[in-house]
Amino acid sequence: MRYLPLSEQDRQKMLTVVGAAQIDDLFADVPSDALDPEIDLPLHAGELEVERSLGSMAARNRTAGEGAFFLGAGAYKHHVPATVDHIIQRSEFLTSYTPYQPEIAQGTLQYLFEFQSQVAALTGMEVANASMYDGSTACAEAALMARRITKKTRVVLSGGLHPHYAAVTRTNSELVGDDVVIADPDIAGDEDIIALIDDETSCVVVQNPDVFGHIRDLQPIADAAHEKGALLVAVFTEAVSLGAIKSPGAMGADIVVGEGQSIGNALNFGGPYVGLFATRIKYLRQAPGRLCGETVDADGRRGFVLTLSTREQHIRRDKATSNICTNSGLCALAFTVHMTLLGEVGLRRMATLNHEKALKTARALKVIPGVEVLNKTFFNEFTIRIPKNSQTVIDALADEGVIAGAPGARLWPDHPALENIIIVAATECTTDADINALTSALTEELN
Amino acid sequence: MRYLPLSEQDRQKMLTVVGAAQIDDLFADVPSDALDPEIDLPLHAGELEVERSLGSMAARNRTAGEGAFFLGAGAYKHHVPATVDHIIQRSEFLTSYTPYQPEIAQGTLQYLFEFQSQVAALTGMEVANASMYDGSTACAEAALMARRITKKTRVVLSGGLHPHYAAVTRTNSELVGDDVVIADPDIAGDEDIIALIDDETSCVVVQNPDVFGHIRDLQPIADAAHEKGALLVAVFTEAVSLGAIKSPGAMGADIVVGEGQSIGNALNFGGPYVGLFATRIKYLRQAPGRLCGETVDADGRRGFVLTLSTREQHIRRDKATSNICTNSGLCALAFTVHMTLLGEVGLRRMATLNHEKALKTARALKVIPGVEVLNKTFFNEFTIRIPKNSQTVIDALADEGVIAGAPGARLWPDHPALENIIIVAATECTTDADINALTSALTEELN
Amino acid sequence: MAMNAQGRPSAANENISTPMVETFTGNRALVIEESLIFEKEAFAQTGVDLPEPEGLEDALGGLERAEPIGLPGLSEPETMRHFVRLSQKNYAIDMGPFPLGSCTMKHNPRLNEKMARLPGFSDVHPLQPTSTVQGALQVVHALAHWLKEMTGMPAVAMSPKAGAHGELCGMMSVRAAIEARGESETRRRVLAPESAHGTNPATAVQCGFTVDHIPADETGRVDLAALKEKLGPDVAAIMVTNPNTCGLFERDIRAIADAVHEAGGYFYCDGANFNAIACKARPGDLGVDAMHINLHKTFSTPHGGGGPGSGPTVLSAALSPYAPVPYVVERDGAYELVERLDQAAADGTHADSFGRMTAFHGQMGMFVRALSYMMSHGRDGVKQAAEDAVLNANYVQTRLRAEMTSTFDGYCMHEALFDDRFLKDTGVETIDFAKAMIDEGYHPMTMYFPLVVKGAMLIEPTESESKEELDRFCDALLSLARRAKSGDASAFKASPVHAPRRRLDETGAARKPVLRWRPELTRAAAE
Amino acid sequence: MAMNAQGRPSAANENISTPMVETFTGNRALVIEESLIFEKEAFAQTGVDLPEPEGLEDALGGLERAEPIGLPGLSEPETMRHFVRLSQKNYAIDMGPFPLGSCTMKHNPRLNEKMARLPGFSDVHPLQPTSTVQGALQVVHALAHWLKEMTGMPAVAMSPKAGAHGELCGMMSVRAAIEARGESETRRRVLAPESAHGTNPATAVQCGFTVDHIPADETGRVDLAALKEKLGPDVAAIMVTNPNTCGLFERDIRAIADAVHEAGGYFYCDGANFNAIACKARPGDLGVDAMHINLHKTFSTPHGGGGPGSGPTVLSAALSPYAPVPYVVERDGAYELVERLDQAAADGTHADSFGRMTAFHGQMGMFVRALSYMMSHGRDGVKQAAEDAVLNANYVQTRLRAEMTSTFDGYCMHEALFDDRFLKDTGVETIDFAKAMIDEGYHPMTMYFPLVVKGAMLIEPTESESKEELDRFCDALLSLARRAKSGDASAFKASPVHAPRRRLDETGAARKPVLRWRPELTRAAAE
Ligand SMILES: Cc1ncc(COP(=O)(O)O)c(C=O)c1O
Ligand SMILES: Cc1ncc(COP(=O)(O)O)c(C=O)c1O
Repeated sequence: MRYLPLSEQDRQKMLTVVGAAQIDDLFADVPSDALDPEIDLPLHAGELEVERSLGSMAARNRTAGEGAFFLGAGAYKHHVPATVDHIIQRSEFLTSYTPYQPEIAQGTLQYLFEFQSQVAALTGMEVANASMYDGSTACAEAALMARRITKKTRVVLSGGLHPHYAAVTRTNSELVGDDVVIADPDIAGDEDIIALIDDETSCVVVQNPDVFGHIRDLQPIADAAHEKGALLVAVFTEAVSLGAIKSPGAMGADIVVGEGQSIGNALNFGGPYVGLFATRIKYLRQAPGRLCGETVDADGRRGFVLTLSTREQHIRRDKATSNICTNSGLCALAFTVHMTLLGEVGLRRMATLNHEKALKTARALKVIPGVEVLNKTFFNEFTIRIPKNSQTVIDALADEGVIAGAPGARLWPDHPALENIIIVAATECTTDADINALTSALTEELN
Repeated sequence: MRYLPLSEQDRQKMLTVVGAAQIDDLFADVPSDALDPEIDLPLHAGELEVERSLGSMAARNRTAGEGAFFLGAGAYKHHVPATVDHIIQRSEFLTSYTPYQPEIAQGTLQYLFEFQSQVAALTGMEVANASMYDGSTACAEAALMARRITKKTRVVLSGGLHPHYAAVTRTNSELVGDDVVIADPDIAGDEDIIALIDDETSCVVVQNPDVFGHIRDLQPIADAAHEKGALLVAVFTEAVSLGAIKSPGAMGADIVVGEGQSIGNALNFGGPYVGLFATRIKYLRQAPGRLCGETVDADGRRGFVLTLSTREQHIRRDKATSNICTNSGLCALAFTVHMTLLGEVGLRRMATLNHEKALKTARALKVIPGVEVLNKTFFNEFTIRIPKNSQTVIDALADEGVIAGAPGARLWPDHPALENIIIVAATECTTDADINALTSALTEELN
Repeated sequence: MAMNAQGRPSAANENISTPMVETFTGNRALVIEESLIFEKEAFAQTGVDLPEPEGLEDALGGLERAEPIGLPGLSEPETMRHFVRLSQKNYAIDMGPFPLGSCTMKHNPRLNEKMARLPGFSDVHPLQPTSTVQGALQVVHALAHWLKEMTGMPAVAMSPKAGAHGELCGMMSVRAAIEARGESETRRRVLAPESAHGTNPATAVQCGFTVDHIPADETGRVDLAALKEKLGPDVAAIMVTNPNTCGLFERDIRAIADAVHEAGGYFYCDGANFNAIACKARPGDLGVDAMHINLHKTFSTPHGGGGPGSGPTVLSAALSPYAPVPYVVERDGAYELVERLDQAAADGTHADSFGRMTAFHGQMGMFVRALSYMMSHGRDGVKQAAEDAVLNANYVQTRLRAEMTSTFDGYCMHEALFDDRFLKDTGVETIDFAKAMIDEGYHPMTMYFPLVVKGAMLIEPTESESKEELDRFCDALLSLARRAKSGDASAFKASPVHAPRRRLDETGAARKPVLRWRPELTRAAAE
Repeated sequence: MAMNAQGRPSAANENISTPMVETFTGNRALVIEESLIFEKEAFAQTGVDLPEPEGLEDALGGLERAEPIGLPGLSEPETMRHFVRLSQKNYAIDMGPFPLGSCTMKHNPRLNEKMARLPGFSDVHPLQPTSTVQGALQVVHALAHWLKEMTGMPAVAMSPKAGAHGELCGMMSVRAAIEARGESETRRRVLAPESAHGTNPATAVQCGFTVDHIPADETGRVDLAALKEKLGPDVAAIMVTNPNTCGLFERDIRAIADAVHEAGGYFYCDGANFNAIACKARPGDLGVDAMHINLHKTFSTPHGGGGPGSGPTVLSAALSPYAPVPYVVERDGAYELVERLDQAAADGTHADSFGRMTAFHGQMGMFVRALSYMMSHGRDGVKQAAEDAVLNANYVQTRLRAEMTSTFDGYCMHEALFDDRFLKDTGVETIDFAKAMIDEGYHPMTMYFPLVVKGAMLIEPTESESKEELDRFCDALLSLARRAKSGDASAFKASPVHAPRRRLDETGAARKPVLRWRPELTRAAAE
């Protein structure tokens, strides 16, 4: 077997050295009737065979790059420079472990330090950690962190928070006995979340732009929350938006979490992605996840190490701020490389292009009879209402080769009111031809 | 522009340092009327745009992996392990120069030493060089080398030598005044090349398996050549065949040249490929191309260097054995990595699989009415005769999605006798389904 | 006080100057110093070419980002060089043994990377209509099948993002099951050995449980009698790693399972060490109720310098009703994605799902890699790999016992546990020994874990090491052990000297944390 | 006597022992020693899994290979490690400046690699029916168009495999043209400056010509008057590099061209240095008859440790009839491949083709990369690149003149030429200075070339270097120059000390050549 270096002779020699007659002597502690069970799975196969069967599965999927594609709602189709994928495949990054031996892990540690610095700058916060699994789990961790800080047990979630994020946060917070309030989705973008904040509230969680695409001013919410001794957790699912929209830090957020997939990472059918987590220094010791810090070596040269690990499970065990161990290191590298290529100049331009593509798409859609664009404000994603069930229409358009967006019927199964909405996203990859394909297919479908 | 690090400020600062008012001061020696001409070409474009236009060109080609494919005749569709392509893309290999500074080029030098060792073993020769452009130019260099060694000026080429190889060899040998004799192609495989060798003959060039697939015993030819003071140049276009067939070295060849593409390298529409060149130690100093040799460093540790460069153009200039400078380094690396994975065990099995696929294909074809298989012996390639013009049939089958082989009409435009033959190749990538597709399409076409 | 990753202080106070020849640049030939991207004065550059915007009127509602962000941009060549230089300061599996006990650093096949990058997998959105992603769902379903077959468990939750997330999934299922039994108020205690990985207690607490310890016997295994003592109506579950973190198989595993079940609790098995028994023994045959599988350990997906991972969690019949959404079901050749609780309830397989653990459907990119590995190895290869992993560990254990003190007698499973008794009175500590290994060209083993063993050194070679490589490795460690005993402690204290950096001041790093490039400068530079 | 690549002896006799701390393994942390694949006793292993053969009766005619071959096989993890370890002993552009004059080591964009690996390009056979490879032919045609536009030449031969092969193509065309004029017996002499690259005279001889020298003037350029003296009815062509190998533009290029044409000869221009003038000036406007273009220099295809390259050769109207087959023509949207001389004759564009230079159609893989680069840069980017390359070279020249002696006054083009006068009486030679650069983290410049300059150091930074990088580079060289003058010769003689190897004994290597792993052992091991 190509992955196994030991030859039969090697095995025999080694068994002799360890003083075993046969390999199963080493498995003597396993209940004998449980040893070597019949397993109904195929035998080994060569590369060519594996490539053929996985290739045929891959061929059964419609790719985002294949044609008109307007699906976002938490994951976005962006162009990732070839340099990014090349660098993350370097053996020294790809096949190394968590940088626990800093003398021979400065490569990983320095990019984590750069990643933390980029995320802090992007979110307008003071510090960021070395990544979480994804935006949704980062959101859940933020609520738990707010609980530890405020010692309060009521979590208020905006109705504009991505329903998956809301579900994950609820699952986790209820486990520790919090009560979780989720505001009704307000597709018009006039949600009054402030009204839900009370003295028991540990945090209010608001996404911006919200899942419907509306851009929100977080400052009033932050002020209201702080007044009640609650924290504002700001969430984003489209990192590119931060190149165009005022940072959550500048609008008073205490914890900022979001999905970093848009920068450097492919769609990957939902994962792996990279959770961004930033906060204020005063809350640092309650933050989950790894942190990389600057220091010096025995010769006084600058270097980097994982630090403040007394917050973490491997040191603090049942007192840890989170159980997270493995995070999204390599996705964070992809983020850092892409962001390094972009820089502020490139990010801002990319954001502008995304916004303009969305403006054009909205403009083209709103003239279609029966289609209503619900947003006054948006970045690269907005919501339309149609006279039919959104899932039905989405499926019909998919058969025409057009992926029109995210159907409300799928994201909010228990909100009939949202049955007929579609969340439409555009990015720098969207072409005029794509927009035409969408509009004509939708027009077709609606009359 | 993403590839250019200098900013406008940098340029200004630097112009000041060099004492120039503007950039064109540095181009003062260029005739002013010739400076900055109007050039009718597009402006720069982003990655996304370039990917789209090159992607659309790529989409216009039918790939070998896409379906039934039986084309060989000098280039072969084999499976290359993913490890190979990963390694040759490592920055340290991909973006380094010819290893002229051995202290910081041991990586390149050691694999070249391993490559030379592998090629020598594979061909059954004493020494091999660090690669040539491809098999055809290696063949031409071999004839020139034979001329230098024998001081004779008549080159005899077998009719079973790939017509491109023959053409390239003739072009080069005639330039230095040799007369070049090309035997008539003998599709039955009974060529009597020995009759053409005379006292003026510097070398006789024989391909094995020959272009029609026939396997030849080179020993009698070697003996006859040596008797007349000529050298035997043995040629192969399918390196995998050496895993099954007696080595040219064992059959008396003096110089062995061949195409190494089959091991580690993709089809690439004809290039880059890697020319293999091996010979006997006594002829070494007449050999073209780079040689890597073992030595020690100042601490006595083993290391490798380019050596015997007194044969080469950069030292010997107009007395050099060849003008070759850049060779096929990275393709040689691909060859070495793939061969390292295969090893003798894997190469022999791969060869057996290739042979068996060809046996099955031949067996399936010969029962088709009108089809005649011309080979008594073959490795993974053989020749059939059909009652129609081969090019016409090949084109017709291509429209059916079947690439049936190499048409005699294309390879030997001036040999009407070969108009109706097709050279059919099979490899480990050939499936039973492919064979069925070929036979049914051909049956169809022929009645 | 700051701790290093294995819970031991590491201050760089031994200021022994290096004997290195100094250079003007600070570079040492191929070891090239590299500044931070923020220090390159490149706040006005970019390494991407994007088309000119058209200048349309925006719809940002007056909330556009006016203030500078402070993100440096580098041209493509500079970017490439920056990260290549950084990478060259790392050690990696592709360079040599990475014998971190409990981490299973095995070979990462590049075929997996190639497959995961097929556009059909990488360029697919999780919310596409299921009719357009049948192949993707097929991968999830196929991998689930392999995992269930190998573990002999009836169900598997695919969405957990890593091992710890899988633990969360398993313990959430336990919590849900207990709630369904109406015992959520009473069953609050979870038992775990002190040797357990930190994620176990952390996970239990995150699920609202309290943690109590299971004592170990002198053979390094769970003390069955003592465990029974601890069991009671308030015990929700036990969390036991098997093979355990001492590299030993829990002989009494079935008795343990029976005892827990008798007491009305569940058996969570930490599957991080599954590599030792994959296709050799099935947790399903041993009484396990839930177990996470680290695809990034047992099934060869790369660790990537800390992630991403993937932690599918197999569940027993008792827990499977509570599995999270979403999950994939196959109905006559077509694959469906069950995302809604009402669907799940109707569908029946996971009728009382505890809900959602993450957005979307899990680590698809890792699923493809793991499936590619499993198909390549097959059941025979996976079994052979387990045997080779155990053989390699025992070979190393046997050879190193010549100079080093191994904590327990007899055979080990996939990892060999040593302690620092052989360093007694040498002045050399476990950490010094480990750092000296770095100069010899090796990544250290896991140190100071499990916590129950003083100066622990946990060595897991995995099946990816050749005998030749293991012999070189053992020779090096034996030489170091002899040197330590010969009283050359200062050399150990000074090590490493050949690495890109010598020992780093972790204590100082934690005392005054500097966690990002100086923001004031960022802002200044950006303005 | 053995020479190093730049024509200077390099024996490792200065046996100054390294001050390095010794290790048991010989490794130095991340610098890991690696044996030859042949030394791993792996003649019975393989790293590929192939299906079982069926055991059919063979058709090899009794010539099967019975004797052992002697090829070692390694498992995939061992193979990966072997080559990764080797790679880490190399310097590369992606690590830092690679200032080899005349080699144009510029950034190699990864987009090019990605495009070249599209199956539509990489998995296509050269002999497929042209109807199935229209996109591939389109690439060849499009690249040819870019090259003709940029050079202002009417024709281009695409098949040459590298620069030297392109020279061959150009000089073969010259030879064919002369034959067509019936002067092949009389016109046998080719003129080239002594500063020419070795491939120029070697090529001329390979085309059956003799070589005679063109004298240079004191400004480092062709001495026009002296050239005219040398011209005559026996002169077939001149071969002049422009910008020349001293990094200077041949001011009199048009006068040179006119003189040669008057004498009935042709002007071959070596285009290796085209990067300095691409989109700034066109050879077609300067009287050139033939010029090769190294795509692996000017157009960013990687050097790959020595190749592969690609050397398309542009031809004037006078030479284009003799261009080699095959070539691509477009007829109303469809691309055709002209492979046959009779087709060419009929087709007219290359009516008297001298024939074929290589199997198939040239370096397609390099064509895709070069086209990807050109499309990315566009005419504006290519021009800016030329300007930046020249600016960078002049910046380095100006800064280094502070301590080093540059051979000619005034501005240079894309490369700056220095000599060893500044090292006079220091005991330090050019090669010692270069080796000291290695310890500082830099690849040396081209040494001892061009041959006309004593102790030449030819520095070509290319446009890929940032000012920051150039400043560090200059600071390092200036420091070294000062150290050399301060009389610290022994340090230079001992260098490099930080590289994977110290100076190697090239003389010994050539005296007793060992060019492969010991065959007797191979055979023994294999048996
Ligand atoms: C025994 C054990 N359990 C759990 C984990 C946590 O797994 P992960 O890091 O994938 O979250 C690990 C990994 O370090 C481990 O070794
Ligand atoms: C001036 C000059 N001419 C010709 C060549 C030969 O080009 P190649 O190495 O591509 O054959 C080179 C490359 O070294 C060169 O520098």
